[in-house]
Amino acid sequence: MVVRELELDLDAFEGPFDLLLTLVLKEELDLAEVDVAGVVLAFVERLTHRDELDLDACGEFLVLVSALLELKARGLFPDEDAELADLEPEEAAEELARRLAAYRRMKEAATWLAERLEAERDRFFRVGPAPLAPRAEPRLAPQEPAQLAAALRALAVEPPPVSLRHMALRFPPVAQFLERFRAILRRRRRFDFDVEVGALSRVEQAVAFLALLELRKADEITIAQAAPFAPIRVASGEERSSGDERRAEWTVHSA
Amino acid sequence: MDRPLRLIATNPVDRLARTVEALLVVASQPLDVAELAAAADDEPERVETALGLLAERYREGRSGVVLERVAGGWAFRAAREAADACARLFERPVQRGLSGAALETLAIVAYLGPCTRPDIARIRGVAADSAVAGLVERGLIAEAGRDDAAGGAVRYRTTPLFERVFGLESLSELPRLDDLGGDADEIRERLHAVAEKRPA
Amino acid sequence: MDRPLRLIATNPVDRLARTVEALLVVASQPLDVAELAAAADDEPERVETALGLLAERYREGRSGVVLERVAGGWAFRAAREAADACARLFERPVQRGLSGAALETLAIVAYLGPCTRPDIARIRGVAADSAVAGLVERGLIAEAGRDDAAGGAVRYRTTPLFERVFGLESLSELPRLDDLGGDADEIRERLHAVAEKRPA
Repeated sequence: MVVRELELDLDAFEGPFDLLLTLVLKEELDLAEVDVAGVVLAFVERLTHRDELDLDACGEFLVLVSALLELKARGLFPDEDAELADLEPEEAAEELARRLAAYRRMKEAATWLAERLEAERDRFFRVGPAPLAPRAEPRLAPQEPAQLAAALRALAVEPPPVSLRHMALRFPPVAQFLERFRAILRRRRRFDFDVEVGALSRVEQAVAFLALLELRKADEITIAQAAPFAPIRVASGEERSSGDERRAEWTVHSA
Repeated sequence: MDRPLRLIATNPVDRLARTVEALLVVASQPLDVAELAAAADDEPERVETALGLLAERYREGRSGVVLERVAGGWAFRAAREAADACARLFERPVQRGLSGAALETLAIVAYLGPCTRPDIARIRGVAADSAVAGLVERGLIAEAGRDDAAGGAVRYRTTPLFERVFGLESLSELPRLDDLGGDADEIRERLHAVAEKRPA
Repeated sequence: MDRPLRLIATNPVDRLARTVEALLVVASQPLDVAELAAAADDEPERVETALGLLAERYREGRSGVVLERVAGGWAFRAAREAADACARLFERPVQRGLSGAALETLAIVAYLGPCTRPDIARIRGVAADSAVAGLVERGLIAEAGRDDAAGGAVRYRTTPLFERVFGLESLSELPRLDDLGGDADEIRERLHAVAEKRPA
């Protein structure tokens, strides 16, 4: 099953998943308009039509859809100063609700403008000057040359650096965990995922899990879990070294 | 009236009204009472009276030219009944068809006041460059200095043309944001519901 | 008449006259009978009749808006009695300063020598079209040939009026910017480097 060929039929978009991603990355499609849950549903539906669980497809899908969600979330919750991660769950829910409501209001405002525009369809006026109006001579009072120097100096002022602190905090690089798991597997043949990441933050755990899927995808490891929520056991798989390029690619996507 | 009666009908306000009419027909944008009074070299109160007379004469249904109060001033426009004819005159009408992205961007600039492309992008979740460029080209928004004076991003504000196209007397006619989509409670409830289902 | 008779008095030529009035008030150039007839979707002869009615209503001495027949067709103009007021309207605004966008654009053209709109946009980080158009209209910058590279975009230089307004004998009298670079090329490089770091 090829995830990128997954056919989607959403309000904002109809076509293969691959095209959706392309349009989103080229900013020709507003991700805010995309129902990501709809994408997930479409994928799950496709999965149920198959007898076997396609782990490769699941891994790829998880990576893509989480990148999509991250992009969308970052767009919807832009206030970089407020660190949701530092908030208690109740506070975080409050903050989320506040921001969602703010965004929704702006969408409502756009709807109001659209309706207004429609209602004013039959209102015509002249934009330029009247055909026989005298020509306006734009006149300017004497100016100081120092203003020009100041304007150019202002353009040469370095902008303050964009803070990436929150991104580092929220999204440690996947590569970090790839290296870490590979190092563990060089020392011993298997390890228990929950034990290895137990002390980490929730976000780090999530990224570690993505790294795990990535290693599985490259056939570097095998993963076993006795039952849902049971410990995840990781063992080194057949030695292959095809993962390097892809790892780099997705680190870029996730950053 | 504090002026002597005249038998010959050259009512001074009538004359002022004709001057105001003339100013309105040559102007390329709405003129406010102060501008009209300065150009007509007359009292603002009398200009208001003249505008009252003209608004009655140039009113919808009575005249093909309509005097309207818009964008902080007064301007002539075409009567609505002539909309089809006007549409035929302009093959590409100026104020038609704004994309969803353009409308959202316009809403943000109109409500938040001068703001930068990064501001807009943060709220909308996508880069605003093409939407902003399109709105600038249509004259609906314009540059309004830079953020933090030096080195910051360029800020944009809506223009009087925006108010004209949307038929607003001023930005204060926009509906209050609080009255729009104010369903924070509903959203909060849904979030709480989701949070409760999540395994700890 | 191919229209059904109506008992209520809506004289069709009156209605057509209102449409013609509306067309004339939105047009930014004179309209001839054929254009008016096409837009009004009516007979040229009837449009002529309507124009006759309107010419009577909008005539010198009776109205501040006067309908005039000119070479290219028909257009509204201001009444002659309002000439002084119109002159005041158009002369009054002696602008005290330039907008931030205009100053930045002017500074770039003045210090870096002839440059194209893409050059200016690259340094400012925003499209320069409206700023450049405004400065050209004011006569502060003018076209100066085309760029050899870059698809032959039009280049702009400052004008003698610019030097007069800024009280300069020549461009060499501009305040020095040694802190930014030794010559125009160095300054340009510095500005490009900064522009790339600015938030989009």
